[in-house]
Amino acid sequence: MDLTWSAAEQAFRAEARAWLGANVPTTPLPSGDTREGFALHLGWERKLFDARWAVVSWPEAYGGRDASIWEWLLFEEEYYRAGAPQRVTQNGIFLLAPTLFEFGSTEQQDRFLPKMASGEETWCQGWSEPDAGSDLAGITSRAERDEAAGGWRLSGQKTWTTSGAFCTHLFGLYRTDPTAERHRGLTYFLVPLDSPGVTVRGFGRLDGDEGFAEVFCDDVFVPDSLVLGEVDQGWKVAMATAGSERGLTLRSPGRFTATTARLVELTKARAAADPLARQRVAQACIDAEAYRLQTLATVTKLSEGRPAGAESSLTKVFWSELDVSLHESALALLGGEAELDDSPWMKGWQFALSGPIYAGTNEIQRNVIAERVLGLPRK
Amino acid sequence: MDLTWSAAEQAFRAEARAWLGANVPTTPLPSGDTREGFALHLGWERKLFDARWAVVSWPEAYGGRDASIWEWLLFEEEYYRAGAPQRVTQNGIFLLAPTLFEFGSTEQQDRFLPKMASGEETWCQGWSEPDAGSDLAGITSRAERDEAAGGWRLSGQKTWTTSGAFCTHLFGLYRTDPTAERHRGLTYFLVPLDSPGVTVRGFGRLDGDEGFAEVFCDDVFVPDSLVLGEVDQGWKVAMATAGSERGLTLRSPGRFTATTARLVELTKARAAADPLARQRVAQACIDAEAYRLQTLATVTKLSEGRPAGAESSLTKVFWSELDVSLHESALALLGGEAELDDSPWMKGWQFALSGPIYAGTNEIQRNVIAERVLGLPRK
Amino acid sequence: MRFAFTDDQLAFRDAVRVLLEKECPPSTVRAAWTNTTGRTTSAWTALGEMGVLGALVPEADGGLGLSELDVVLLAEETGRVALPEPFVEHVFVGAPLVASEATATGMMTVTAGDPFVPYADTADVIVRLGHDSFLVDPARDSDLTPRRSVDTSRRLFAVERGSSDRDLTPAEVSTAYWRANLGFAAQLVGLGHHLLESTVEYVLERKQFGVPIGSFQAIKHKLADVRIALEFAAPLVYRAAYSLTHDDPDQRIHVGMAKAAAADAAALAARHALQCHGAIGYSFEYDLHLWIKRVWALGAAWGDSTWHRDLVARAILDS
Amino acid sequence: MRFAFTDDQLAFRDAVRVLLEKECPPSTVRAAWTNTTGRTTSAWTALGEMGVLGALVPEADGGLGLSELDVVLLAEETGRVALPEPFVEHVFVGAPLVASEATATGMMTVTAGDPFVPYADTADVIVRLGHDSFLVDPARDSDLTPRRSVDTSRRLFAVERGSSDRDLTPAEVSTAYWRANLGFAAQLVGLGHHLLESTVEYVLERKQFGVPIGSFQAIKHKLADVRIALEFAAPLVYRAAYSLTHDDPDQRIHVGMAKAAAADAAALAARHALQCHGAIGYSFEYDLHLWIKRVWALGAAWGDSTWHRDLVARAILDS
Repeated sequence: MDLTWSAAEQAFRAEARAWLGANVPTTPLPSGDTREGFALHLGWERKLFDARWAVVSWPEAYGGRDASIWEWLLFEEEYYRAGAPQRVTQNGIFLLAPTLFEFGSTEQQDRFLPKMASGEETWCQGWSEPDAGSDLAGITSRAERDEAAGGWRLSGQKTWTTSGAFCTHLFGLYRTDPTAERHRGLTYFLVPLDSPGVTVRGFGRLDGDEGFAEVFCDDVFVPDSLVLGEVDQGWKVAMATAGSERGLTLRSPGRFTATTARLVELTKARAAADPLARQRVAQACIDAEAYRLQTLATVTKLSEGRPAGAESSLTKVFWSELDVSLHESALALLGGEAELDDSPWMKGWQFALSGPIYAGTNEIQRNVIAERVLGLPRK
Repeated sequence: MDLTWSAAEQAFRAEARAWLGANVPTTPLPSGDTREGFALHLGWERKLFDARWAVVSWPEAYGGRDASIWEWLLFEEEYYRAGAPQRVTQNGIFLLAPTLFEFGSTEQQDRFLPKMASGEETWCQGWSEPDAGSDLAGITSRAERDEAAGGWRLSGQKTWTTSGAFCTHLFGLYRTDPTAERHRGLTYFLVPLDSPGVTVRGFGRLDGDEGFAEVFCDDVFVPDSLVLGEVDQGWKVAMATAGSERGLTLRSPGRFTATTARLVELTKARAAADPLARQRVAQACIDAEAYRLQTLATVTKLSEGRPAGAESSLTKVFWSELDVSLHESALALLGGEAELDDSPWMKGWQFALSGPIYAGTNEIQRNVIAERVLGLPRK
Repeated sequence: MRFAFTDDQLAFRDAVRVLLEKECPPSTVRAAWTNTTGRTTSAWTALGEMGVLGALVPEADGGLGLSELDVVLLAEETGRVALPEPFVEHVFVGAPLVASEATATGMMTVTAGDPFVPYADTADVIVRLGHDSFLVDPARDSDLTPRRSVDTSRRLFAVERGSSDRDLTPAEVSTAYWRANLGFAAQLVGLGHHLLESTVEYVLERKQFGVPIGSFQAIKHKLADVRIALEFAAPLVYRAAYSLTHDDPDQRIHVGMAKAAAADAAALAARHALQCHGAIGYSFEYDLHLWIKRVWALGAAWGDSTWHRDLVARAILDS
Repeated sequence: MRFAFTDDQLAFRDAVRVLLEKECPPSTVRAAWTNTTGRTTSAWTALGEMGVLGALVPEADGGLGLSELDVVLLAEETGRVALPEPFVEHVFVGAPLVASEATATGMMTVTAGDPFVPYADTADVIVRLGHDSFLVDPARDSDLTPRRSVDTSRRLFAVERGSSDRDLTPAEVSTAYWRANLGFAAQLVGLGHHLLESTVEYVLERKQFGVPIGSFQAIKHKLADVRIALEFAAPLVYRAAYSLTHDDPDQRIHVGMAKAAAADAAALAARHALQCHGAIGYSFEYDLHLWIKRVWALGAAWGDSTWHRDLVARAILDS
């Protein structure tokens, strides 16, 4: 066991910290879940990209630094520590990209990754449908074969699509084999949202920002070149994304370490002597540290080529409920001012409440833990 | 709404308090879940009976005072307040008696109730079997018809029978129609444990006391006169008992009010200035008061002939988890001394932990609340 | 001993329920998020005509001269429909404090708050409670700084004291506190019941994996816990109303118990309601959040559960 | 950066696991409840022969001269089998404190405790920690008052100070505290894992309503929560071992975090294990309670979670 960073890693961290210190906007950008805010965030993304901080772990060819997973962790820690803007490109970079690297053709990678990294093209996820939430296998959106045109014609409605109203592209699952049941017969498509037949309607999330969208496809043509992975194998491909969404890449410990640090400051300012608040903040630090350490253990396994284990469900439940309790503790400190909408804590609290719901509800995750990790019977 | 007691009720309370003050053993009796302790407790029960405090709500003919349900509540409050011994007769008085009053013949009532009240005959409950715990309908103990002898021959094993090793009689469910399934074809029997063919083996509960027993019946003859209610209707009869076990009669608020008062004293003595302990004890008082008030509301309904509602499941979950948390709070105050076995709190903690398990686990109760109170689908 | 309401009290509750179902459907609550006042106009007028707004005002001053016990169920009903009005502020605090024909009928609206005062811009009289409790001189133009609540229908304002404002007496202040917290506790119980009922409806109709999600034990047990919390919070609220009505020496303890239990039960209802609804409940267009955010606001206003438990602890341990 | 144990450390852990599976089956734990010493004899001897009892004793004094990082997994294993011995007291505290050939081999047993000292009657050397921390003069006959633990195998004693006893230095005291709490934290993780595994086994075989009860979501989610708690407690324990080994300036915080998280996780495991077992687990004849009661005892010994969180809070907020 060695919990020290190498000279190279420390240098990498120092470089990241210096750059972020010099470039992170001093006044926070407006919410990236509004049209104006999204645009402003893209400006920041471009800045990150030009300095090659947008996708540090990617190959240089695609705008990255070939950074190790350790360096990626360090960068994330510094990113949140610096209070840098939310990544409006994250659905592409963190959810789609890993899948593209694993299942995409070289053409697809060359075509999409650079513009994803620069923010020139932005991606949203088209999975949920009005009747397919926790039960994704209930997807009814379909793609019909157009042999003549060499592609597929998509129809159906996706919904609760994060940032859907502001993105240029959607990656989603459509049923290519109407006779197949449940998880079979689905195909993973990359869909330009300016394709004829696509209608996007943004709508508000809990906090009122237009963070959600419905994406309607009405006989939308998508060429074979935009099928990711094999036809009818979409579920397998999608699960790889789900893995990275629930797992390491989307929720780096830096986020919770930073929130915990803000909670510590709030406690010092408001209730440094209140034993109840002291217990809560201590528990917050314990949990955030536990999450960081558990990630280090996972990264150690991965970097040594050992399997990370079926633990992404454990992780997802833990970070999402930690995030909720961090904000709950902060609001408790604010007392009668807690209800004020202009505090970052109330905004963060509402966002935190989505954690136990999206990327597979925590009820589903606990089933998965019981069944796949503990070996309890499915039914 | 009138939360005052009538002069008559106050007089009743005063009389109870005076008698208990004068007669409750000054040094606590040994655990009633040991053979010696059980015997000593029967002495106390006899004393209660002679003063007609054993079964206040019963008819005078059976040793009671025809007390109203309000007066019964007052007596219970005073009983716990005085720190009087646990009632080793409670399985008979609180579980079987209500069923006898509802389903028993006059002969059965005359035969069993007076001796139950005096403690001359003591009763244990024969429901659970090795493979029938939460799922009572899985009962396999059977009773075969003996037309010639005018009765039934019982065989099978009951287990986790509270006080089984010390009681003279068992009330239990046996399958009289082997062809019937699940809840059908069961009959409610009253079984003298000195009947030929009965073997009783006591065994320890969590705290090591011999509070449990296995009761084996091997071709035990029971005459028709000892069938309670109709043959094959045992389930309906038993559910009435379950109702009273989960509902009002077994868990009068006095018990939790008294435990809460002890917790308040412990807090004053050990941590009067610790805000954490203060929050805990305040919550304890809130919960105990809520339980008392909810009982008053239920008793008001009952005394006005209105249905109490399907709330016995709500009540069972609440009091059992309140009891656990009251003891948890006390043990937290004891810190490094919490593990000592000679403290009443450690003993009480272990007993409290049985609350969420017996009389229908709290998981089953929550199902019942969801299905019968909220109307959610069974499957 | 009788722990139940009278038929008259229940009949009054039913009448107000009928009125509110008509005058305050979800569309009205939603409208209050975007209109100029954050209020309903018609529901307030109707409540005034029924006499509800002057329920606690002495008959001599043109009110109904009723007791806390008579109005606690009405507050619960206003919570059930998430009425966007200064109901508790006016009926429980302001109107009895500034008792007059006008306040009794609702011709004049009195609002009150700590730390912020809701609807101070549209009220006729403003009462500010806190470290410094005062009644704003209606003659002066009150200088108000708007603050935005997560429940946008609650138009909050910071109120600066003016030289001509009058101090509230200690008696006025404590009456205001205990009555306000009683009213909010009752509204929280009502809000909790609505959240539970609408979630039960939803999980019965929403199907996943081929069955209603209400058939999953994880959903069942969450909603059972909410039902239990409400079952045992309500009696504390009714008891607090009885204690205030009969000037019970322990009335503060009883109100503290009621507010703490009601706030916790409603918070649990809000949390589980959102989780059981999933992404649909998380959508702004869906009405659920209107109730959830009201719960967040009222749970912390005039003292959160920790504050009230602390109050209870002082009474139990330090006496 | 590498957050994992070395192959040597894992091999040592495996060797001890094999030893304990042989020397400390449940029957041995149960026997310790009723025998004269509360201990195992053979397991202790075997651990001595393997050198484990002197693992932290310097090589110069005949020990293995290993670090906390080398032995933390061994403590976890002793927790897994609920070893009824003063393992942490001797290996983590006593033997390094009274370093000698005899203590390193286990010929002499050193015990330690706060507020009570387990196995003081059968130990050769007694260390008492607390307000007054001292090492009992082995020459005098220590006057011991037996106290009964809910875990009957833990023979506890109140130890009175004698005139010839020697004070522990502040450094000795703090080393003892942090090492002891590290050891108990590791044992609690091991106890928790055993409780989880045996409960999983049980709910797979126990059938009610025609199916294994492990197929009910209420059971699944309880056990999933236990798995999560253990998953995130363990890394804190290993990190604390690393910090003690490398004399990290924050080592006390890290030990406090470890003990608090491990005690809470094990308590959750005990609670859910009992509930999922139902009446069977509640039976004294069934082995489950042997583990449950050990969790209760160790969770509170040498400072409970609240005490340790308080320690963490002081470091975070008051520095």
